[in-house]
Amino acid sequence: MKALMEVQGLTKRYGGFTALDNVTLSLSDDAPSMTAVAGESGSGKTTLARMMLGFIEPTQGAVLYGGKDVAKMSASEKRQFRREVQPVFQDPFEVFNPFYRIDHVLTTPVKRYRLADTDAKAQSLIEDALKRVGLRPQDTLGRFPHELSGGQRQRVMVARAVLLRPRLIVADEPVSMVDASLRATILDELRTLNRDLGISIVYITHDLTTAFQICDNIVVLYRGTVAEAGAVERVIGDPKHPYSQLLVSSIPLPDLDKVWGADEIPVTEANAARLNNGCQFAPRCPSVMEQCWRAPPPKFVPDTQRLATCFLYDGSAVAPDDDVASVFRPPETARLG
Amino acid sequence: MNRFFASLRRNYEQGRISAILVLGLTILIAVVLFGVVGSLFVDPINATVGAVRPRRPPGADYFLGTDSQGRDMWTLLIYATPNTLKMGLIAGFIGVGFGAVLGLIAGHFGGVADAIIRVISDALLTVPAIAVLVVIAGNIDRMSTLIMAMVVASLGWMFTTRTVRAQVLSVREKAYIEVARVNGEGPWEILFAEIMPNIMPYIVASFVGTVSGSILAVIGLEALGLGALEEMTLGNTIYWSQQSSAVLRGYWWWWGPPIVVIALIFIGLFLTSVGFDRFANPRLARR
Amino acid sequence: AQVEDMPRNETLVLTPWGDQPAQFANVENWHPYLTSVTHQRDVMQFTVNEMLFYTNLNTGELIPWQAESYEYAPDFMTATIKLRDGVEWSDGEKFTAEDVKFTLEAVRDAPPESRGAAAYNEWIKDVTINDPLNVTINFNKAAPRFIRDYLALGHENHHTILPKHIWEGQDFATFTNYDPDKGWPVGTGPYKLVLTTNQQEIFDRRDDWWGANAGFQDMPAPKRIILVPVSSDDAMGQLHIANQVDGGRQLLIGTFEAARAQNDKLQSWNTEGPNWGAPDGCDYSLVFNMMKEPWNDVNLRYAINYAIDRDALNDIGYEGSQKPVTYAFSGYMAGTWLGEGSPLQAVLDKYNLDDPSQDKVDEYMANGGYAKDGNGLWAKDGAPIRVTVRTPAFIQPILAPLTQQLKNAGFDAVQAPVDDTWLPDIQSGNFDTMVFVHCGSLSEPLETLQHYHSKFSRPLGETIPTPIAASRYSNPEYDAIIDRMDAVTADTSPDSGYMKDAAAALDIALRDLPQIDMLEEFHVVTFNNTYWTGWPSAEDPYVAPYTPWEAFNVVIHNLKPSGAE
Amino acid sequence: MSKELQRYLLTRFGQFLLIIFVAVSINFIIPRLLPGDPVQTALARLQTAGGAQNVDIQAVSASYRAKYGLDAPLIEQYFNYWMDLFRLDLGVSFANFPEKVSTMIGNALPWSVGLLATATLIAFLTGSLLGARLAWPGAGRGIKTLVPMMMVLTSIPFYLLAIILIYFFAVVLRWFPPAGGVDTTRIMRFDWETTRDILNHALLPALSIILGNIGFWALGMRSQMINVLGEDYITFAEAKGLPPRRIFVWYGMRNALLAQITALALSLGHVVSGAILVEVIFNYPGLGSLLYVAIRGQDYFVIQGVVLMLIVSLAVLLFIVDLIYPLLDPRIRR
Amino acid sequence: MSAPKEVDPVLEVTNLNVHYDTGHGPAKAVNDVSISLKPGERLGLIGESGSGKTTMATALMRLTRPPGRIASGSVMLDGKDIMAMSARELRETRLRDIALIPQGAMSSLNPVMRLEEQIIDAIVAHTSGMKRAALNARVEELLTNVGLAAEVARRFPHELSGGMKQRAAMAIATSLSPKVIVADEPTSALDVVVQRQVMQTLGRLQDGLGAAVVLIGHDMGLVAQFADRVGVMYAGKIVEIGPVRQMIEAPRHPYTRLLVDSLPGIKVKQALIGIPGLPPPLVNLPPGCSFSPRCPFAFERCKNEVPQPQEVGDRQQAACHLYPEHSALPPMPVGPNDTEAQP
Ligand SMILES: Nc1ncnc2c1ncn2[C@@H]1O[C@H](COP(=O)(O)OP(=O)(O)OP(=O)(O)O)[C@@H](O)[C@H]1O
Ligand SMILES: Nc1ncnc2c1ncn2[C@@H]1O[C@H](COP(=O)(O)OP(=O)(O)OP(=O)(O)O)[C@@H](O)[C@H]1O
Ligand SMILES: [Mg+2]
Ligand SMILES: [Mg+2]
Repeated sequence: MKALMEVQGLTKRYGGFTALDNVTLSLSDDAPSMTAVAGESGSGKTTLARMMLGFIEPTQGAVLYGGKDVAKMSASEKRQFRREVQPVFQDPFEVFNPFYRIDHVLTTPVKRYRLADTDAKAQSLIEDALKRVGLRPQDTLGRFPHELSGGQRQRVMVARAVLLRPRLIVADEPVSMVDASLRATILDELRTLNRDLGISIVYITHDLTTAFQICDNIVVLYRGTVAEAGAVERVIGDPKHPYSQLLVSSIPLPDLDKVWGADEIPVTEANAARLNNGCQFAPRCPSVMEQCWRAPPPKFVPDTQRLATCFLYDGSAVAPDDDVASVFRPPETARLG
Repeated sequence: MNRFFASLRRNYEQGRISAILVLGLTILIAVVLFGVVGSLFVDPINATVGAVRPRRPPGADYFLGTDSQGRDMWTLLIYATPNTLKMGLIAGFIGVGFGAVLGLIAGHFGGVADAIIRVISDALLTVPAIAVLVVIAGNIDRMSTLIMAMVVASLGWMFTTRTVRAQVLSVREKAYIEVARVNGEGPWEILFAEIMPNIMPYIVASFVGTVSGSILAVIGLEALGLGALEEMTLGNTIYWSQQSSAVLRGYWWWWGPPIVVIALIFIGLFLTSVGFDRFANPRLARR
Repeated sequence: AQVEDMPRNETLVLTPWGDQPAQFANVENWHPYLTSVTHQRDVMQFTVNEMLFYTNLNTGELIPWQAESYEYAPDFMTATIKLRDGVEWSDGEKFTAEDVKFTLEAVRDAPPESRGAAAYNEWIKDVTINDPLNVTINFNKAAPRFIRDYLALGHENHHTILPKHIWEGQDFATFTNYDPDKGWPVGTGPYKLVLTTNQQEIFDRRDDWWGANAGFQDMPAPKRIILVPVSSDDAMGQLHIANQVDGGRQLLIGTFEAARAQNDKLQSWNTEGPNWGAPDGCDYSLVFNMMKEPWNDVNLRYAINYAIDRDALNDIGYEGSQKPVTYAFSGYMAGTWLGEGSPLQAVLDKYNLDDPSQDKVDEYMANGGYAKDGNGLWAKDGAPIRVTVRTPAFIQPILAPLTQQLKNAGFDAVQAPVDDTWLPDIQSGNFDTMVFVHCGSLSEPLETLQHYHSKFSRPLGETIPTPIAASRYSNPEYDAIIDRMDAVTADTSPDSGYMKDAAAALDIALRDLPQIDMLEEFHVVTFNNTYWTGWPSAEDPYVAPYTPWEAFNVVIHNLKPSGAE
Repeated sequence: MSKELQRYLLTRFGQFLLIIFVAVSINFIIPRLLPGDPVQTALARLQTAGGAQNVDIQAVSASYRAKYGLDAPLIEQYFNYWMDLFRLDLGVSFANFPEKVSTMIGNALPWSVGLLATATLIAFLTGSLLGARLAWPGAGRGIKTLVPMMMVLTSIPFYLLAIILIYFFAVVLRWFPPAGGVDTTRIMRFDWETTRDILNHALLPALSIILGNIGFWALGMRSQMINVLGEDYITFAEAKGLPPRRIFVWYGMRNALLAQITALALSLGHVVSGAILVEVIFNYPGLGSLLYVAIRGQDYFVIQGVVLMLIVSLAVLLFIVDLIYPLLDPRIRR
Repeated sequence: MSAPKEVDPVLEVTNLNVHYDTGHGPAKAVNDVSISLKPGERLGLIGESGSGKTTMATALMRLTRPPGRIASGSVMLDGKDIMAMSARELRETRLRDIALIPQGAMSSLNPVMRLEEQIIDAIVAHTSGMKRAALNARVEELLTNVGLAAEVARRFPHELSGGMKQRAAMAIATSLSPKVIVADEPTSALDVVVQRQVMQTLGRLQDGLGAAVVLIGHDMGLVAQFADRVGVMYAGKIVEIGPVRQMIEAPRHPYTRLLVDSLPGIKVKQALIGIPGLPPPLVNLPPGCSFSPRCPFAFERCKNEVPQPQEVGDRQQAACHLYPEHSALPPMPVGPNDTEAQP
């Protein structure tokens, strides 16, 4: 398997605090995939995304793009990388410089990456990209960001990424600030990009329902470590790790037959002080065992297409290498066309 | 240009351009016109030493009386006002230009540049202008309004640096800066094309503040007799009236009119800066 | 020590002369010979200290005080002073010839920065005591003017006798002469220091003063003298209006008039303006650096002279309170040897320098080979003549009008910033032109005339010994006349040889015009009659009216309570 | 004390020392950049004192030079300068030799601090209160008219205000003494009479500073307060049914004042240099007058000493603000 | 639990209008809204961003601030009209009778006061004569009620996590056992686990106090999990209101229907369908039904006539011209996902 991007043993520390701890994940180049990264607030999702985008440097480990370490790239390699790996940010307002019209974020990459040699070509490129995300160029161009709705703004940002025809889009909570009704539309567009243009997408979210709907695989992070990973049907449909279980059972569904667990979740973290080297989830875990405090659990593979870092599955096979992608299922190319 | 007017209109409609700003600018323009237009109607000779009978109260011959050096106060005022404004503006431009660039660099690039700029600006913040002026005054054979303006500017940039730096730090964290990076913009382009336009209101507000601070400092130094005494300025007029004990003698027309003009300049600048404050801080505009 | 309150009408409040910081410095140092400690000229001289003699500069009359008389030997190589009997120090010790000998020799041997040390070292060989009340000074060379100049004139910073029993064995350079427990400073004057702070120096009357006991003088009327600092003309005016001071710092004429309008008890020397003030022996002159091009050109100097309108300078700079002059002979005793029939007056009249005229400017400039350039400025070989008008701060009022007059006459004149570099520059010759205060004759013409003697002149770059020789003028012919005059006492009768020499010297001085004298300085000394009367004035000129001059002690003894509550 | 707090304090202290170092070095250089010879200049003023014309200039300047350590190489002078500073020795005044500069400053300081700092604080407090009231909805008519008047007064530099005040209250009306720190004949004691006399003299200068500054603080406070009043916690405080006064003071002003503290420190530090003219105009015996006279007389070490005072006091004030800021704003206390 | 039936409403809002004055005229952020709430009832209000939920919540307590103003309407709380109260009465009523859990709990606590002071402030403003010790005990009790340790009382807001702040605000809101609690998106910034914890706490408190709750949110799932009755807001109006099950299973208003449809589940993968178009600008509402430009069923009448709320089922009301002609919502027409989609 040829890898598009490899995240190798990635660790990030802020001062003494470990935001991300030894995460390995490779994205296949053969079949453009959609991978979700989920987890509670502060679990290290954004940290991971920013390292994948080359915005911050890892404390340990490396991000390889096309086999090259992003941190050690030459200027021209970096340019290439910049162009091929594009972000979509969470807040659809902050991504626009209020001083400029919408056009600014679209024309700049065309100019900087010399995507077109004539103005007309540039114009048609931009209009194409906008149409692709369901925006009408004549209604969109020439406006100031605050004149557009949140949904429209987010679509412009997707259009911006489309324009560059990247190989990988890292979308950090792209819809958490967008209304429920628009959310669907935007995610649908991301999925279309993946299918139609073959762009790999890393979708970062704490919303498991949308992850379930659009992604092939998911990585659940807890305090910087991988709790569970694998195909979405597996991980969300039948979570194994106590944390994923908690997450899934906490999803508020507009489904009156599926009520929230009546059991209240313990609020205070008893024994938090005991934790030093063991499983990060141990203090909150309802099925915590003695060994959980001692050492971090390895990546067990309780059944196919998933792994869970939990001693409950002691005895199952352990993932052959550290790479969580090893248990991923191939993308549903079948649905194409 | 179109964009400028569009944004002007938008700002006006959003209540960001207030009556206060308009009033402030009007006063300032009136003061400038007083100097510019006034000079068409008076003979500059009357503002030279010994040109008219000294120490005359206001009357038919001398509209605002004459001073102890035999100068016509009205003429003097007309020539002094633009000179004083000029010093403020020059100091404002130099101070804010310098201060803003340093603030931008310190905020944007951080690290060593930031540390150096911060320590120097904080240290200079503690040095009183008088100390520097004494040195400069001693080192040149003739004080001029231009030099005064430079001296004041040399100590008037630190506040701008502080504000601009703080603003850059907050703007720098905005997501659109990262967007600019992935859009292929370089660090300087980001600084000047992405960051700077957004802190322009602060720079402008800081300019107004620096201009009035500079005028205050210039007049203060002049009133201490440290100015360019040969040139006609409002501060020098105050100095000479102090030298001649004009207050005690009840010769209000020596110190009264310059004080009124100075006050008008300050009120104008002050209202303008309040107006710009609302501009830079939309929350204020709503009240 | 506890200081009691004293009614205002028994207290005399004075300020130092000139602008002072609003705080006194060195308040615990009462050494009268330290140049930088100004207590002597500010207050000590009319409270704690007295002098051997004073002089009424208005008349030339000698006022013996601690001494009764002095007498020169015919060759002027010695002088003998007879002390008054009954003079006592404030600690009860007798004032004797020992003290005089000690003081004169101590000053002679003092470090150079001490007041008078250089002069004493030049003139005094030693001092011999004849008896306790009789002392003879032996000079190094003929010194016909020494006693008058240093011990009798009663003019600023001349000298007081120190109590030997206190000063002997002290280090003259560092002794502070202050110890309230021991009653220091000790002097023969009727006042003792009771409080010295940065805000006030307070002296209370000492009722065991020798003068009253010996029947020499009545006790002075003020029971307390307070010296307070004052930093500006304005402030002084305000203090006068509020009756918070009785005298001291002079006022500007305008301030004086304004203050008098609010307080009719204020007086100056004269009863009418604008010449309210009294002369002080100095004038304002424009000095040329004779060692520099083009200032060594007499045509240029004359042209500048005729560009100057002294009346206008007086009017604009000083509101008419000064007096136009063409040479530095002061208004004091000059009256006795100038005027109708005086050979000196004839010379002044002959040159008639106070005659502003653009024609004469043009004429002299043409003579000198100057022409006006494209900007209408006088120039030679295309280079305009830049006249930099520099002054010390205390002559600043003249700066603007003088510059303007020169500009009007076609000179490229500029005002220099007012700071204190002017004197070092004078000393080293690093200047072109300078407005300076030229202090000349209080008594005889020689006092002024000697200033152009080449013994004070030095080549450019070398320091001149006295700033009065700023022009660095030198002329052997002139020197010879001055040397002649220096060896004899002044005989100011019109036909004397002395006066003939004086006229000859003056003629040379005005012919060469190394400096242009412009205005005689008249200070509007201001006294307040609210609590104290009896101040000296033109109507009652018993002594010169300046507090920094030693003879002000005589004023203290002439004051009378006004009777005001 | 937490590790973070310790580190915060240490960093701040380091910065403080660095700033002092730079500023003090600038202060060392400043007079040395003056043209001419400081000793000659010092002698100049002696000579104008009259009578000293027969002092031997050469000898005196040599002896002064040695006395003030000005014959040493620059780097050595710099070193000595620091050594002297540690001994609190600021040198001597040329103009008032052998008076110590530290003594002169010590004498002037209480007057300046008493007058200027008090007046600045009063202006700060009343101005802030007024500004806060102005931002508060439903501000009374009185305040709405009072504050603009204050703004106009603020627009006049306060030394000019001093001139006007003197003219009306001391010259025309004669309600207050126009000059000085106390009556000339007052014997200073710790009693009511003296205190009243001092206050009486301080009133006009203080008033000119207060009137000249109040509007500045009012305006700053107003805009801070408007910001604060837009915060959610104010709405929530209202929703809690708190009395308006409580909200005004503890939720509004308390937060709005935070932003004003640094400005206060800066202005306290600049009080002396800013108020030189006020002191000069009122003949007030403070640092301002001292500096003024020293500048006019180019009294080398006195200028240096006073400026040093200003620099250090401002740096110290800023440092203190840094130190107490965490106490005022718990958010910084991390 | 379900609401008791024939009891007088504790809160009755009639024809409430709240406008923001803008440069272009008034923005009708709350437009003729009437709702009533029985004691102990849980009412959910959902609607997309900008539909006027917060405006409504603040207006209920008369906390509306310029440029907003309450143009008309009444809010009867237990028989007393909040809109007509004196300032003093109003102050006493707030918190004691009706309490707010603000939208931004993150920023609703005074950053410079310790939590306990902020709680005590609230209590002291309404009761007199309580001793410090009693107050402290009460603070502890309140914090325990919301699941916070007593030690938290000594902390400053920035030392609390988002969930803790939200609970703290809840503790303050329930400190005087109010009759009505208005909770404005109390969990929108929290992740699901914490969200659930907080909502469960709120539910427990409500049970204990017997207070009525208005829960505002934009997440249908969350509201469905909590409320008995749900109202849907669109452009300042309540377009449909009814018991929660009916609203999800048989929505009558096209907007409600589209909203429910846009919610993804986790059972089967399905097409994600959003609602095309944008809400209208509040200063310039279309003449007829505000939703008509986006409505797949819109017909001529919708563009001219403002629909009034009408009964469309058991205790279910909708403001839509489809009724009473239709008895249920017709099947969705399938059209391109386009802004200008028309039936
Ligand atoms: N620059 C930084 N300095 C210090 N700590 C940081 C920094 N950035 C992130 N952290 C910490 O690292 C942890 C992980 O942060 P991250 O932003 O990656 O979380 P996240 O999963 O994206 O959370 P959210 O869902 O809130 O966006 C958090 O505890 C955060 O406080
Ligand atoms: N101060 C204001 N000035 C003008 N318009 C305002 C103001 N505050 C709110 N609005 C407008 O009123 C409408 C309703 O706002 P409101 O905050 O009540 O919405 P919301 O439903 O609570 O939205 P959200 O889900 O984002 O909290 C919005 O369109 C908003 O633009
Ligand atoms: Mg994140
Ligand atoms: Mg809201």
